[in-house]
Amino acid sequence: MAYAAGVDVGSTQTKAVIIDEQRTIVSRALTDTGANVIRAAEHAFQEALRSGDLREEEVEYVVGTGYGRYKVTFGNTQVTEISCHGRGAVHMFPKTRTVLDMGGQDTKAIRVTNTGEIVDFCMNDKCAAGTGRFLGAASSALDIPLDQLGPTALRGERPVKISTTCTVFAESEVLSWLGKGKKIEDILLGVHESIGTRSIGLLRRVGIEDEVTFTGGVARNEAMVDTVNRRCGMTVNVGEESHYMGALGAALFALDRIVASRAPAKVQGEAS
Amino acid sequence: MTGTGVDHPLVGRGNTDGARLFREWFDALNVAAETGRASAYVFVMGSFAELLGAFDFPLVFPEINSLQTAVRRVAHEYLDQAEDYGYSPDICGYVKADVATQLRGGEHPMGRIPKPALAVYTNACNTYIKWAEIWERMYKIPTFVLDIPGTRTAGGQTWPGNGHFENDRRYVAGQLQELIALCEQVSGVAFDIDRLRENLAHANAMSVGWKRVLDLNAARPSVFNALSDGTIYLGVANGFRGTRAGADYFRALVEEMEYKSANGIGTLTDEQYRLIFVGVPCYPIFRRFNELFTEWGGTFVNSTYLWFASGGSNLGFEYDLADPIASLAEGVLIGVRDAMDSMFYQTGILSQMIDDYHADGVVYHPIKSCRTVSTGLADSRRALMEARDVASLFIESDMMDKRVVSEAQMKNRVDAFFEGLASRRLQTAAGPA
Amino acid sequence: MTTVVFPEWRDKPLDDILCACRELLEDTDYPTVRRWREAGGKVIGHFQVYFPEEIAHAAGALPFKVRGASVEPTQADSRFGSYLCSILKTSLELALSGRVPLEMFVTHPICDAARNLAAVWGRNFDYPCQILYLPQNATSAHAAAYLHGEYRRLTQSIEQVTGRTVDDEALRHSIGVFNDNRALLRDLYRLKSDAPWLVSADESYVLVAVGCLLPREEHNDMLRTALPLLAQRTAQRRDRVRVVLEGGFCEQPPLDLIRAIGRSCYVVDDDLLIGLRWLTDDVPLDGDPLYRLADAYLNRSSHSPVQHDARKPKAEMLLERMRRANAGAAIVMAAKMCEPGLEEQVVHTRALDERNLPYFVSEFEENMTSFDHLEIQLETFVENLLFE
Amino acid sequence: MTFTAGIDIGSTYTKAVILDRDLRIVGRAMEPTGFKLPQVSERAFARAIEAAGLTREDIAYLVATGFGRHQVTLPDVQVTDLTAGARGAAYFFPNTRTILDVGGQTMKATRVGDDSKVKSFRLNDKCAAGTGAFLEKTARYMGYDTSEIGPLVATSKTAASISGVCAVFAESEVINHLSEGMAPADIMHGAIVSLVGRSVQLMKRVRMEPEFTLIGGILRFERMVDVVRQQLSADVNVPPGDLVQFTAALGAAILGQRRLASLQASGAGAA
Repeated sequence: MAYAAGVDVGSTQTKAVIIDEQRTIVSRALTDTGANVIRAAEHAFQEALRSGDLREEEVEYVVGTGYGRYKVTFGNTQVTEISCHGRGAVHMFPKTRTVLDMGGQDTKAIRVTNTGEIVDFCMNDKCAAGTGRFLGAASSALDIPLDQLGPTALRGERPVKISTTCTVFAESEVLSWLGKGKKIEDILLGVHESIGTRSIGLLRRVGIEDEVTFTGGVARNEAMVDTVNRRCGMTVNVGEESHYMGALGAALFALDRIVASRAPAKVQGEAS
Repeated sequence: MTGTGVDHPLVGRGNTDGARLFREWFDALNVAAETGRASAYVFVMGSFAELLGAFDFPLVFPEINSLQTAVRRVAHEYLDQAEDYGYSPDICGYVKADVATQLRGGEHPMGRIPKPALAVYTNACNTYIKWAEIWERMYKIPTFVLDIPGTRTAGGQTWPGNGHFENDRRYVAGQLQELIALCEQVSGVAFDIDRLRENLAHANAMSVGWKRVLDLNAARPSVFNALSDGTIYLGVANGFRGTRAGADYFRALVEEMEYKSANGIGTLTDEQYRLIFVGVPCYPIFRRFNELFTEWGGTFVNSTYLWFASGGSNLGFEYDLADPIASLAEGVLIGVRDAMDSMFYQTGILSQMIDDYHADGVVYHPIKSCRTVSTGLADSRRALMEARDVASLFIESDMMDKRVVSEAQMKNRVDAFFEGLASRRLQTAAGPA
Repeated sequence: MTTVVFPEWRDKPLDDILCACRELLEDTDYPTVRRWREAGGKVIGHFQVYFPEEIAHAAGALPFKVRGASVEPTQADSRFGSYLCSILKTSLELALSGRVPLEMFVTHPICDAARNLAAVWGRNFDYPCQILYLPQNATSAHAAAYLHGEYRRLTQSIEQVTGRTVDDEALRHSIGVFNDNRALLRDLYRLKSDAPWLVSADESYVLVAVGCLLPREEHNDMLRTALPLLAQRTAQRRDRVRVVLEGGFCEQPPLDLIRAIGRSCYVVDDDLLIGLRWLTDDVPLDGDPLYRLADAYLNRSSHSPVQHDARKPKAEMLLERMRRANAGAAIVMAAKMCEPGLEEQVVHTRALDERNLPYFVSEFEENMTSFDHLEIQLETFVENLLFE
Repeated sequence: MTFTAGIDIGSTYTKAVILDRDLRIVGRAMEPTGFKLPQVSERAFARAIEAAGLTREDIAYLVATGFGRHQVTLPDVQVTDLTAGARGAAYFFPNTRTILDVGGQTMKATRVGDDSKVKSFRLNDKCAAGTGAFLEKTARYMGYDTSEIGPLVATSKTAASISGVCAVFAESEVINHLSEGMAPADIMHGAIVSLVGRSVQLMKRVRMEPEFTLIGGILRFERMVDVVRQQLSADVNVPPGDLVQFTAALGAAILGQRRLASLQASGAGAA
């Protein structure tokens, strides 16, 4: 029995996923990336091995992805998180044609084929405006834990207009609304709306095609999902594994390589 | 950057000669500056080199000076100086690098740049107009904007013989007469139509050669990289337009490219993917940017930059030497419109080019500095993607300002783009499932 | 066509008129345009800055000034890149979102972004989308003849859209209507300059700006009613700095920003919506009206950062405007990402520095909602002019 | 009735200063700002009066400044912290011509005349790459507390290059540096150099002239001052000790004295 692993080194968190030949997830792990990227990658991988009760040599192939993908020193190859999120999303929701991934410092819109190949993608270019980090700023400004932002925002009725594009300044703008006596619910709803607007802009660039799957850590935020649903005019897929989607995709690519290595003919034409 | 393993005197000659000519050109400018010889400032989209050459003006292309500061990795010093002077970080980096060059009395990594006695430009880029106003104020020199009415509406391109075109030609020809009078006045040289004729003849030769070179790159493997090598050829096309040296260079370049295509000699890159580039190169990391693609076996077979920045030489247009002024007006109209109207019909041309050059993908590189080439690229890309099943990549950065060039971000996108191309290829290899 | 599209102000006291204008200006459903269409009228959209609206008017259409809006460009965003002014996106958004249906769109190359807008617009809509190439070589002996020809071409394409031919009489009539309008606007600006305490910056702005949304006859009626009422006001003069506001030729600052400026300064002249006031005196009604219009554009026109004319050196134009309005300071604004506007800022601030004239320089965006940043700077500017 | 007060309601702290007619500081107080601006300014004011051993009636004129100046109920007049900061800086260093004020959220450069009136000023645009927040994010990212930044960079010899296009994007640069084994101290140093680079650019925008005076919370980091000196290749003034925190409040109180003088001259009572 061969196993494949994917390690997704993001700017804030590092995730590892191990799958078996049936493509079922046998274990996963999550750790903060922190200062030492290489150690974070190893740590996440070892965690996954432990919780899957596996030995390192049982894992035949490891694919690194995410910003720190080249820091996955034990990885056999690297694949960008763009490809991985596309692949993972289609694996979880086979009808997926558009993927919205909202991460720490960038938001990606990805259009994929029925087999998870990338047709087109767009990302925020200029700065981190309107990324998941925006929520982090709001949470520290209002001193509300991240997982409470969504529920609170859902109680909002009249969203305030967040005009700043700078993720860091979001903090002070949130405070100034508070100073003007706005309800926290409405401020948070405003924050979600402003992120929603930007991500829909990206989605439109690649073209919003049914079904849309929402991945990345932020996908666990109900209010964000609700905003995206309203803006897309459809119900987007959100999986339990949303924040593991990149690592899962990487693991699937790893399994491909294992299979390919058994049938050499298929490797032809692959450029990497 | 090219020249291949093949050891033949022809191969790579265009790059060596091009580099040499380019260097000689700047040396001449340096001499002009040292001897206090005033020059004519012109722009790549409609330089009137054929006409100005007839008045012995040394030609200065501020756009090329500016991009050279980026290629030589000192652009940020020039940009900072202009921004300290008051120019916004959001405006054209070419303008700012030139302002700094002027403030430094012409000091430039390629040598000293002479002051302008005259600036001649078109409305092909409206920023040209604001730019020239700066010299107007700095040096109190005459500047002449030759107003070129572009195409008025999509699908409304007009050609010689068409009534509207002939009206525009009359308008342009009329302005050319005014320009000639101004040149005589500034240079003290009397206009000699036979010298113009001679320059037009050289321009014709260059134009024919340039088009041939571009066409030859449809070969597999492609005979030059449109982004790296192409930019060298472009330098000559601008700096030596309307001169014998320029004409000879392109004759020789045709010879080289014909030899390479006849013998199946390509670029250094092991050609896996044929790409078309849309926009302006990323000069702050010029070499590295190209490597991000060649590392994956991607090579650029053509580039919109090679059309709009060559003043229409790409069209193979030939002046009618029997009627120089009217024909110059015609050439200017056709050439400049080819650049300024691109947003109208770019999609169609790209679609055609995908077939002619067997391209696997299109790389869009809109930049902060230039609204002329960047505004609407996202929309024309959308149109192309609807019309054609072709991979495309959209990365924004700048051609001068490394503050908005994040290599890490860029590599991430380029890698994903090639991962997509690779899996596309596997799909087609696997055939219809 | 005799439809009344803006009755809300009629037979109302001044404050209600101003309120009606403000509401119309801030209504992103464009009720006046809707009413005009419901009555069967055609609408010709033209992008800022200058457009010979007389021609569209003479052809029986409503010339609609496309000048951005305070809407989220959720659809237009995907048509453009990151480094672009807001007005271009929100203008296209108006059309993409169906807020303002048009029969024809005309842009003119005041900047490279605005020129490309015609192609983008044309790819998204199937009605005629054109570029009007106004001459950038204003001093050429051939400019007038060329522009005359362009106006003739424009007239023909507008005739095709409205199905009504434009004869000289109709055109002269329209020129008359617009002459009246420009005269009334000049009166308003004279009042701004002579007695700024009688009309605040934002009040004067809304009175002018609704002109972009109305048949000029209605705008004229409203101004004829409002101007005397303003003059009769009894507000008293305050201790404020007299400033000229420069930088509103294309993208418009949000009304709240203009109000904020008006709170601390007397804005005695500006270039807001300069396109409506481009022609600085009456267009003669004799001779070939199209030629008269062309000649007026070249020889009886205001300055702006987006027209090149050696006879109008930019810095001198601002200083002249300040002299005429007897202003002691200038507010030099520019829209974010606006190439010509930002370049002009340098010219202006340098010229003001040389003459040691106080100025306040800043960037704005039509959709900005928080002004803390700007108000701090504005207050600092004023404090240091007034105190001690 | 010759005392004036200045209250500076900043985004993090609210400060109050009481001056006598000879511009001697007779009392001052500082409070964390929080959300209830009127209350906090009241509290700071009361404590400053108490410290001065005075009563409310002794204060003839009160000037408010800082971002919360309009939310305060007490004052006779409000001025911005640029105007107040300029007066405060001139109080410490009369020859000040250019002032750099770097706070957590904003960065301000001001050029003043010999009358210490503001001649020209610039604020950073709405991007955090040029503010103290940029430093704090970088530190936090490497697992250091804001208070540790100073000591940390003190140990650095060379500065890592950080372009700082965006405070958040900068993190990916930090990741790279760290994984290339670069010392956190040098990375922090690099962040400071990049921040100072932006400040100096802002100072050039106001056509800076010496003497230069630095104010604002950022002065917690001694290294920052050194780097500014290096990049300006000129000396810079820094207000003494913790008084730097009170620069704007002090300037406000000084303006109060000026106003009071002219009011009493014109025979009118306090406005």
